[in-house]
Parts: sequence; C-alpha cells; structure tokens
Amino acid sequence: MSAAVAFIAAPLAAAFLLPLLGTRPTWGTRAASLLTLGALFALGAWMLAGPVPPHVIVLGGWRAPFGISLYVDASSLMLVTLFELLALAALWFQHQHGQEKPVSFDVLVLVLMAAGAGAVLTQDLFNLFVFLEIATVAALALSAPQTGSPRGVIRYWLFSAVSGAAMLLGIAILYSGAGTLNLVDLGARWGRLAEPVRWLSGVLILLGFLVKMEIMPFHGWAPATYRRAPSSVGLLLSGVVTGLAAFSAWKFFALVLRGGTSLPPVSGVFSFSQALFGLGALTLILGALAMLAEKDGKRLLAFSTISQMGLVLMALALGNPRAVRGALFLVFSHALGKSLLFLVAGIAVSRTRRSEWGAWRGLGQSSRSLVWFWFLGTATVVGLPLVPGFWGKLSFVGGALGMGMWGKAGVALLIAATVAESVALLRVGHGLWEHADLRKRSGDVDETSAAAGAAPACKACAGVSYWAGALAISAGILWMGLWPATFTRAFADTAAAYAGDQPVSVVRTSTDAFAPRRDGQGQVKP
Amino acid sequence: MTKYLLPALVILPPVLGLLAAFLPRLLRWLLLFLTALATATVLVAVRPGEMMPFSAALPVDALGPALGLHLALTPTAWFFLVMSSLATASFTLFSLVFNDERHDSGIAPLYLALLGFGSGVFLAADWITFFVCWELASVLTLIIVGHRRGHAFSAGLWYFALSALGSLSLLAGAWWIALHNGSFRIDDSLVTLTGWVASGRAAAWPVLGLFSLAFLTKAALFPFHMWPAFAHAEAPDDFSPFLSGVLIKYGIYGLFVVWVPVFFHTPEGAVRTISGIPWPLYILGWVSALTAVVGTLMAIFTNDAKRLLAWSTVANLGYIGTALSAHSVLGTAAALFHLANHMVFKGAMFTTVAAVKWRTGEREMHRMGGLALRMPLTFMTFLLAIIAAAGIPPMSGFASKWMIFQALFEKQLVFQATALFFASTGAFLYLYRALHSIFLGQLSTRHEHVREVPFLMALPMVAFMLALMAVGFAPGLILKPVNWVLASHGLDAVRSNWTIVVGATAHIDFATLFGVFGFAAALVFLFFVLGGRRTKVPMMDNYTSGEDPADWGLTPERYQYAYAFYQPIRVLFSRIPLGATEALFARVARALVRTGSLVADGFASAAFSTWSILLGAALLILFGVLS
Amino acid sequence: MNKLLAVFVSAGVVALLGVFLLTGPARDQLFSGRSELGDAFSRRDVRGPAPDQVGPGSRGLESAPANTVTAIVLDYRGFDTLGEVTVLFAAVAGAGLVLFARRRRGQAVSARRPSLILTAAAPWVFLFLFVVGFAIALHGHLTPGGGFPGGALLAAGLVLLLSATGREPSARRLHLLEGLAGFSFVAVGVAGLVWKGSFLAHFGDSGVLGDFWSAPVTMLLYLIIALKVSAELANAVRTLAHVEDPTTKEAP
Amino acid sequence: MNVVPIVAISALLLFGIGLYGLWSGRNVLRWILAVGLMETGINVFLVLTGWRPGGAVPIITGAFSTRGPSPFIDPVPSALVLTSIVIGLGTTTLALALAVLHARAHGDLECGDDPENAEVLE
Repeated sequence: MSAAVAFIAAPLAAAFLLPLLGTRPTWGTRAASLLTLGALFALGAWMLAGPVPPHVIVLGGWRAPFGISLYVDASSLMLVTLFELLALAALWFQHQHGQEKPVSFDVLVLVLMAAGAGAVLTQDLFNLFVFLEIATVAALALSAPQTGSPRGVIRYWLFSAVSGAAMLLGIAILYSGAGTLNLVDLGARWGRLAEPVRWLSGVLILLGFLVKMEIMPFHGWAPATYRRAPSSVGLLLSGVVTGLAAFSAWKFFALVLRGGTSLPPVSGVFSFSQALFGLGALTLILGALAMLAEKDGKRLLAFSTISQMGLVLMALALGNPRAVRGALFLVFSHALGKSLLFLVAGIAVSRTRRSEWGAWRGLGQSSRSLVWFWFLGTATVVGLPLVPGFWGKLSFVGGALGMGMWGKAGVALLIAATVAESVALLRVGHGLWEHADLRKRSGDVDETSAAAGAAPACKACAGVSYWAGALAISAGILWMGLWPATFTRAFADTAAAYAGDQPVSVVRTSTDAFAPRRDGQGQVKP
Repeated sequence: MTKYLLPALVILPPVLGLLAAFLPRLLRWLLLFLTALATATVLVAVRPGEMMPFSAALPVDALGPALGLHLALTPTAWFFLVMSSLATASFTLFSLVFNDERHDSGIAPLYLALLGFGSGVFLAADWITFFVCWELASVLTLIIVGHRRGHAFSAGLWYFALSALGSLSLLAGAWWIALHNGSFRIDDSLVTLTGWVASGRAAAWPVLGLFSLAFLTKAALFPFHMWPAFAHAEAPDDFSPFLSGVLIKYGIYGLFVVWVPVFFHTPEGAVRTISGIPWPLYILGWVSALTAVVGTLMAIFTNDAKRLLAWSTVANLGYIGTALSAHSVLGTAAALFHLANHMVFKGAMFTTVAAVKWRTGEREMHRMGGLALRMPLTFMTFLLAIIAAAGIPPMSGFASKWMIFQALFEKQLVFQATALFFASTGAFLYLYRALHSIFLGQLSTRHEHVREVPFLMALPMVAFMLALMAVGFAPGLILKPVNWVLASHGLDAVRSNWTIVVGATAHIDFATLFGVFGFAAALVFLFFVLGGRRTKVPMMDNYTSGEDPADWGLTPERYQYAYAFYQPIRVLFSRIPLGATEALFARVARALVRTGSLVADGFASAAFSTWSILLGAALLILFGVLS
Repeated sequence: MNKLLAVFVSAGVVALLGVFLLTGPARDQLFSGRSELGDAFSRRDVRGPAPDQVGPGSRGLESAPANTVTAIVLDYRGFDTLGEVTVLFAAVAGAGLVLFARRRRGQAVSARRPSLILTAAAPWVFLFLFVVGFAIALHGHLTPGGGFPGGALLAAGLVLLLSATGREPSARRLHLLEGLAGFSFVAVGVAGLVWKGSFLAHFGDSGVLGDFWSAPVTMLLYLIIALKVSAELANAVRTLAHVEDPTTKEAP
Repeated sequence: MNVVPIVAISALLLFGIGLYGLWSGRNVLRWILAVGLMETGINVFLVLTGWRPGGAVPIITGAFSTRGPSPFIDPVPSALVLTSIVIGLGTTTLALALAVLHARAHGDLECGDDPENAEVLE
C-alpha cells in the first residue's frame, strides 16, 4: 500500500542519477527523464484503475504527530498523476521545440515532480513548507531566461523568499503555541490557542501559499516571469506549481484553520474564510480585466492563470462541500486547459520569435491543429459545457449561492470574469485562424501578415512531441468532461474527509497520543 | 421507438455534423438539408400530447440536486419547433444550391450541430440541459458568424459576450431555485418561482431578473439591441435567414417558458400592477416598444441590405415583446402569431437578398437596381415578403399586426400603440427603400448578364410565397396551434375559425379581405396586360424629364439615387442619438480594458514591487476583520 | 524619502509583531516551556515507554543517537532532511542552469595569480579542514554539528584549493560525488522500506548510548550528507565563480 | 534572569532590519542580504521558542530519569532551524546566480521594470 512513496522517491533518485550521464543533453539523458515520468504516470494510472482506499503512509516508522505521515486518497493521487502527465508533455515539448538546455533542466523538472507529490501528499506542516521551498527553487531555476532581462524571475525569487520567511515565522508561532506539527493534530488543538497566535500564524502561513497561487497583489512577478520563461516552463508553472499550492493551501485551511464550515467569523474577530474570499474575488475580476488589455500572448496566459486561481481561492474559502468540489474540478480543468494553450503558444513563439499574439496572426492556416487545440483549451479554461471546467463552475455556483450575500456577489463577479476571459482568449484564437492573405485583400497589409506569410508553412515541423502531448491532454479533458463520475465521487469523498470537525478517514492522532501505551494488563503495545 | 425520438432529435444532428465534416461539399449540404427535412416532417406528424418525455441520469452523481438529461415536448416547445424546423428546411434547401464551389462557406457541419442543439433548447425539460444546449448553440453561432473574416468575428464576439453573460446568469438563477426546491426541472422551478412571486418574497425578483437577462440579450430587446445588426449582416449569406428568422426567437421562447406561466398563474393582487398589467411586464412593454422604434429608425438610414433586414428583425422583436407584455390571451396569441409570420417573411427577405448577392455579388443597395427585369421570381418573393412585413392586408403580416394592436387596445395601452404605429409606418419606408433600390430603378450595365436563380433555389421562394398567401387567406392555420399553446398554459383560446378572427374591438373575415385585395390586384394586372401599346421608357429619361442627361454630366450609373434615400428624414431625426447604445457599450468596453491595463502594469511596476507584499498582508487582514 | 518610509513601516511591523507576540495571552502560551513532543523525543519514548533511567550506556533505545537533535533530524523526521538535501541539490543545479549560457566562454576566476602565502599554506590548511570536517561529520550522533557543518568545512577546503592552485576539481567528479551521495541517501530510505516496512526507517539495532558505533545508520547518513554538501557547495562556488573577465568581449 | 525578552526583541530587530533593507532600495544584493537577515532573525526566534528555564543542551551526556520533567530544552525547534538554514542557503545560492544574470543583462544590479524588448526565444 505504500507505493505512493514512489511518487516522491523515484523522481528524486532519477534526479540524483541523471547528471552522472554528463551535463550536455544527449538522447540518453532525455530518454531517461522521459521514461521516469512516463513510468510514474503509468503507476498513477494503474493505481487509479482500482478503488483507492484513503490510507496513511507512516514515514521513518514513527506515527504522527512524532514522525511524518503521508495521506493518500483518490483525488490527491489523481492530482499527482495529472502533474506527471503535464511534466511529460512539457519536457518532451521542450526537448523538441525549446532552446537547447543542459541536463539540469530535466533534473529540475524531476525535482519539481517530487516536490509536487510531496506537497500534495504530506500531512506535516513543516514538511509541507520544505516541499513548497523545493518547488520554488526548482521553478525559479527553470524559469530563468537565457536571453533578455531576468527581472521577472528576480522578483519571483524576492516574493517567494519573503513569503517563505513569513511562513517559517508563522510555523514557529504555531508550533510553539500548539506543540505539534501534524496538520490533523494542529486542527484538534486550534481551539485552545490564544487569539493573536491564531490569526497571526494563520496569516503569515497563508502568505506563503498565496504567493505561489499568484493571488493579487502578490502576483507582480507572474506576468514578467511567464513572458520570458520557456513555454514548457510556463505550462509547469501554471499547471503544477499553482495546482500544488492550491491543494496544499486548502489542506492547511480545512484541517488547521477549520475554515471548512462557514463564512462568518470562525475564530474570534478574524475570519479566514472572509479574508481569502475577498482576495480571491479581487483577483478573479482584476485578472480577467487585465486579460482584455494584454497584447502579449504569454502575459495573457499568466493573467488567465491568476484569474482562475482567484476563483479557486474563492471556492476554497467558501468551504462547503459543493464549493470545494468545484474548486478541485477547477484546479484540474485549469491545469489541463492551460497546458494546451501553452503548447500552442510554444509553437507560435518558436515560429514567429514574437510573443505578442498579434504577431501570431494566420499561423493557423499552415497548421490547423493550433486553432483546434487553442479553442479546446479555451473552452476548458473558460468552462463551456461538455468540458471539465463546466462541472467546476456549476458546482461553484451551487456552493456560492448558498452562502448569503458574499456568495451571490462572488457569482456575479464570476459571470463578468468568465465573459471577459472568454472574449480575450477567443480573440487570440481567431487571430490564429484568420487568413493571412485576407489581410492583403482587405487592404491593410502590414508586416505581420508578411511575416506570417513568410513563416514556414510546414505541417511537419509541429513535431511529434506537440501532437502527442496535446492529444494526451485533450483525451484527459474529454474523458473528465464527458464522464466525470469518478472525479466527482473522489472529490466528494475528499471534501467530506477534510471538512467537519472529525476528519474520519485521516488517521486520528488524538491528544492522548502521549499517554504511555499500556493496555489493561500493563503489556507494552507496539 | 417513440421513446428515443426526443434524444435523437437533439443528439443525432451533432453526431451527423461530426460525420459531415469528412464528407465532400455537396454531400455535406445534402445531409444538412435531409436532416432538417426529416426533423420538420417528424414534428409536423407528431401531436404534442403523444410524445413521452425522455429522461436519463447524467454521469455526475453527488452534485446535490440530481442531474439528468430530461427532454419533453410541451405544446409551446412543439409550436416553436414546428415553425422553426419548417423554416429551417427551406433555408437549408436554399443553402444546398447557394454553396457551390465559388460560394461554399464550409459551415455545414457546424450548421448541423447547431440544429441539434437548437432543438435541444426547445425540448429541454431541466435547466442544465437547457443551459448546455443554449451555450453550445451560441458558441457554434459565434464560430459560424466569424468563420471567414476578422471583423465578422468581432461582430460574433459581441454576440458571444452578451449571450455568455445571459446564459451564466440563467445558470445562477436555476441554481438559486434548485437550492430551495432541490431540483433543476423547469416545471418545479416555475412552481417555486410562482409561489415566491405570489407570496411577495424578496428573492423572486432577482431570480426573475437573472432569467430575463438571458432571454433579453438573446431576443435583442432594448439595451442589447445592437448585436443583430453586426452578427446578421456579417454572417454567411445563406446562414443569415436562419440566424435572423429562427435563432433570435430562442429569447422569446425563454420569455414564454418563464414569464407567461409565472404571471398568468399568480393571483390577481399579488403583484403591483400598472394599468392592469404586472409592473415587470409593463416595463417589458415599454422596452419592446422602444426597441421597435429604434430598430425602425436604424433600418431606415442604413445602406447595407442585410444590415437593414437585421434592424427590421430587431423592430419586429419589439412588436412581439410589446404584444407579449399586454398580459392578455389576445396579446400572447398575437406574439406567437407574429413570431411565426416573422420567421416566414424575414426568411423570405434574407433568402432573396442572398440570392441577389449570389448572382451579382453586391450587397450595398446603391450599387444594385433594376434587377426585377432579370430576376422576376426573386422580385415577386421580395415584394410579397415586404407587403407581409409592412402589415398590408392580403399577406399574413396584416393578421398578426392587427391582433397586436387589438391586444394593446383591449388593455388601453394607447402610448405603446402609438409607438408601434410610428414603427410600422417607418417599416413601410425602409421596406419600400429595399425593394426599390434592389429591384426597381435603373438596371446597371454590370448586371446585364444576371439570370434568374436555379430551380432548386426557387423552390423555397415559392414555398415562402405560398405560405404568406395561405396564412393571409386563412390565419386559422397558425391560430389553431396557437390555441393549443394557450390551452396548455390554462388560458382560454382566441375565438377564431379558419378564416375569421375575433379581436377585442372587431372581427375580420380574412377570406373576404383576401378576395377583395386579390381581385383588385388582378384587375390592375389585367389592365396592365391589355393596356395596348406601351413605349418602354428607360428610367433615365423620366428622371431628367426629357433633358439630355449627357449635358447634365449624368450617367445611368451615377443617377441611382438610392444611396441617401431618406436624407431629408435623416436631417429630421438627426437630433435623436441613434447610435447611442453602441457608443455606450463601446465606451464601457474601452473603460474595462483601460482598468485592466492599469492593473496589469500597475502591480508589475518596479517601484511597487517590494511594497506589494505588505499591501497583500494588509488586505488579507482587512478582509478578515471586515465583517 | 523612500528610505524614511521604509524605516517607519518596518519599525511599525516589528512593533506590531512584538506587541502581539511578547505581551498578553500569546506570551505565556508561546514561551510556556511545555512541549510534549520535545520531551517525548528527549526521553526516546515515542514508540514504547523508555526505561526509567536513560543515560550513557543504556541499551536498546528506540532511537540510537545520543544527540537528540540528530535523532530528530535523521530518524524521527528523516523525510525533512531528504527534502532539505534536495533543496540544496536543486539550488546548485539551478545555479548551473541559470548561468548555463555564458559558462562555456568564461575563464576560471583566478585570473589574478594567488599570493605566495596562499599557495604555500593551502595544502596544509586543506588537510586540517579535511580531517576536522570528517571528524565533525562522523561524530554527528554524539556531538553537536554533523553532516552539514562537516560538509561545509570540506567544501571550504575544496574552495581553498580552487583559489590557491587554480585547478578546481573537475565538474564531472563533483557531479559524480553529488549524484552518488544523493542516490545512496534515497537507497538507505528504500532499505528502511524493505527491512522495516516504512520509508527512511532506521534498520539495524542501536548499540550502547554514547559510544562511537552506537548509531551506524545515522553515522552513514551523516557521512553521505557531508560528502553531498561538500560537493554541492564546491560546485556552487565553481558555477558562480565562472564570471567571465568583463574586459574580454563575449564571443559572438 | 529571564533571557526570553532580550533574545526575542533582538530576533524581531533582526527581522525588522531585514524588512527595512527590503523596502529601502531596489539593488538585488541589498535584497539578498535583507532576506538573509530576516531568515536569521526568524531562526533565532524559532530556537528561542524551544527554550526552557534550566533546560540543558538536548544531548544525553548524563543519566536522567524519564519519569520526572525532562531536563532538556525542546529539541524540535533546533532540528527545524537546521533545515531552514540549509533552505536559506539554497535560495541565496540561486539568488546570487540570478544577480549575476541581471548584471550580465543590465550591467548593474538595480532591479527596475521589465524591459519590453520584443525578442522572446521559446
């Protein structure tokens, strides 16, 4: 049953061994990294084929709250498998279409996978902090641009370092107050903490999550970083890093801050649900508006990620099971849809050497697939019917409307943001589709159409990696959109397991864990 | 077998559309036409009562209220479906020929899928299916409208943004009710909504508002009346009839599904009434009257034939909305009747304009003229269609417009009636303009070679003409199904038999009326034929009253004065800000974009970079405490 | 002006934190000195009750190292340390990736000739650092310190050699050392999974508290960490040091 | 003599100086040092929370009874600090690499707005 540890140990082992094959990227190193990711994806798919009973994996032989334990259930396993799929698509795409990168690029993708699995599965607060730091370091190094200014990435480092320090301070306060580091145990003792300890540690720890989830006003780094980072890294940033940050933020929020049940103040004068809901709403609407104004393709995708993560945060803050199920659906659909958009953007940028979507006009004429995948990606991110996003938004609206005035305002913002976002993304999609020669006929011949006309009209150079990655992700989208039963059941069980005061299926480490374990006859129980 | 008929109507066409994507050109359009024909024949053969509702559980359990695909053929749905499928059958026959090698717009697969989801909207018995079909229909319309050209896409984008806004608010409304009564089924939610309205509960009005936002945006009533002009004009020519005739009626269908049962089943005193009409309907009345006036004025001053017809559709929807808001049996019947008529005559008009464009490639009215000589059948169809549209007796339009005015008089809605009078006289102005600029006047040298449309394309035109005359002769053809719809809503029927309709203040025997006008027309035609020697005077002479045009520097080309046809009236109305709403929406859009860029660059600026962490923490604490 | 604002704001934040943390209810909760978790680790009675008297020479404790912090770092919460090692590994690999483009064309840092004193003293100081580093690393389970400080000392020795002689240990050897050490850490974890049923569990029985061979697995882990940290830090310095001489224009 | 207030205030002061460094300028090295100071301040605070009056260094050098109150201070914060120092080292290494990259791209270390030059490779 402890096969789930492989998701953390295997990528790390591969990451350590890969540099031994030399620092220059040879087909051997590339095959090794792709094989590792493929094997992990296969393992995840195989484990998900059968029923996944929620179980706890104890590490180092010491049960919680002394040692560190991983909690594995259906949705966390699905999320980890999704990460493996995205990494496989991104890495293969980078090998074929991106600039030549040393072996450390593949190594860091593997490390990011280990960090992703760790953050999603762990049940220990400090361990979660360590995995978030690993993910940050890996993401920082991956998104550093070879040419042009690294200012975006430096700001990303600054935000992560400061929020990491704040998070550490929060963990210090929480540990010294509660006396334990296990999330479930912290939740049990949350009631006994003094008021300032509660809200101060909560706010400081949440800062760490919010920066990685690119919530406004902590998102300053995202547009510049996405623009200069390779598209495959953009895919990883918006799919994997935000996904793991959202899932672990929800674990912390549901288990420790007990934000699960209601919007009105939960702990004294300060209500975490309200705080997160407010920030999420602000991010949702401002992110969508920023998309309307954006001329640069990859910055547009960055703001789309920011806006979607604002929506996910709103859903998590609401806390009732329906809203949480919507949030989990949105995390999955956003990751899948956004990765399609990044694959297309990657091809477009590698062809035109320009990241403004205006310069991509007419590319769709030479390879039609760009347009179809872009529209499928847009439909998934925006949440049109028959794709996963729809189920996410449907259950979010259901969850939000039940939460009084705040919820209704949230739904209104969601409607406005969805319209703005779909207009912005469809505009780019049509730009790809538009006839390059049409511009000549309608008289305003400008150099973009000449450039687009001059772009190599070869279909072959779209490359196998692009096709394989895009088709795999589209299969995932269609499966999750048309037959979401397995997903809804998994998300419903997880939402139920984490919400409520007695997380049933999560190993209960009640406070009597410290009493000497002697049963009636004085025998020492193992 | 009949158990699976309803889902087949919804799911089969999209599947066929997928199949059609791989067929050669002619086969695709043939498949489209055959599907539309099959749908029409099935629906005409079936009576609403006989069809068993179909329901299947969707693979999404545990989402709170049970989700399912529920389809049912209510009389209202049956009426709308029969009318639209008959019209679509003829439009698709026209498209079959229209899309030869030169003109093929390649939208057959999308058109097919749109048919399926369109009938899905009518057949849906629960809000989720309704929303899914509604949303997919608007997405497909966006792709079809914006298929070829850039600016056509931005036209489609306006349409998509508005209908996305509407459909999401519809979903929110459906959820709002589902949270209370635990089911998404339409009839359950209507019962709850009626209960709320009757008990004067505060939550009733926002929910009703959410529903109506979806239907008002799709039915292009006042605040949202500017998108049809873009979308219909820019759509492929053979698709515009469907877009303008059928697709825009979904909004009216929505109003029928929600408003009619809610307001007819609430007890008298429950809702505050203004001159006997519940206030929401009264507001709808004024909004629609305003739409009719604005639509007509915009139509009068436009030069593009398709844009003119699009504005005329907006005006006609204004008539339908006003009739519906009369909150009476006669009003509802008139709305349905006019809706059916509009489908026929607007379809005929768009088809003829498409035929003209197919032959001459022209769309601007001042570049055409004198085509009646070359395309007589098209001219006849257009003539009968504008007579019907203007509401002149022998044709069907008169019956429905007359009933609309009867309904308004019955409720003493005098001011709305005057607005509609103004609008219908205006209608005659722009309709004659279209007729004159395209068919009458000087046949320019460029169109010497133009030939009449081929037989298969003429067939739908003849069908339209017959339909217009038949309904003009015997309005009962449409009033009988209308009475079934009224009966299904528990209202008593309009007193009418095949040819006689009894209004509020009078009754008319349309057969005699048709006879009188028919005889008069025949008489005039007789004189024309027997009229002896006639010298054929080229148009140019009588314009210049005998002077030699050359010394005035006039050529037949330049003398086509259709360009600024109503310039004097234009001056008269120059005070009224006609394009106000488009400018307003454009300004709102620009403002949104500017705030967007402010946010985008604001946070990213370096000076702010380090402080935003502090701002974020402060905001987090502020939101937390602010309760 | 900006500096003034910065002073006020940071002073305000510190004052706010100070007030909330050091006064009122939070103070006695935060610094109450009570810690069940810590006491359980110190008494080594996490799994079963420890013997009444625990001291040097007691046998069969549940976690072998005398130094409780090492016991926590490697045994009770060994998974954290695996993460920690990965952070360092990722950071150094990342530094290599970030500066990848330019490295081929840069030269070694020591364009300037090292002074006589440096070249003369370097070998001896390296030897001293080498011995002390390994001593600290190997006594991690008894004395404070362990793999990390030991590794740092070794790295200091390597860097000293780099600046003194200009011949840095080749990148391949550093990567080899780093990779093998990292892999063996995971291997020890998997061995724990195989023998003791959970990942990173310490196999082997714990000897007499306080003597050298009392915690074999802990000593092995700390040795691995020392090698890994030394290789990584040396590699990091080598990567950062490869700043090309600004005077030479970059090859086109 | 209760040492807690003195150490706590010095820890918070270190944190404050780090914050000041963060907000008072835009030089990348200044930021790196500021973050280093902040992390040191937090590590001091973290170790302080484990302090117990009369508690000994948590290394078992003499025999002690496991029944009475534990003679040692709380070892867990010390273990956590060990990890957080290494994490701090990791992020600083990466930051230095980014600073070198910034110097190559801009010639100086003043981190201003992201220049909008069009060239994007992938």
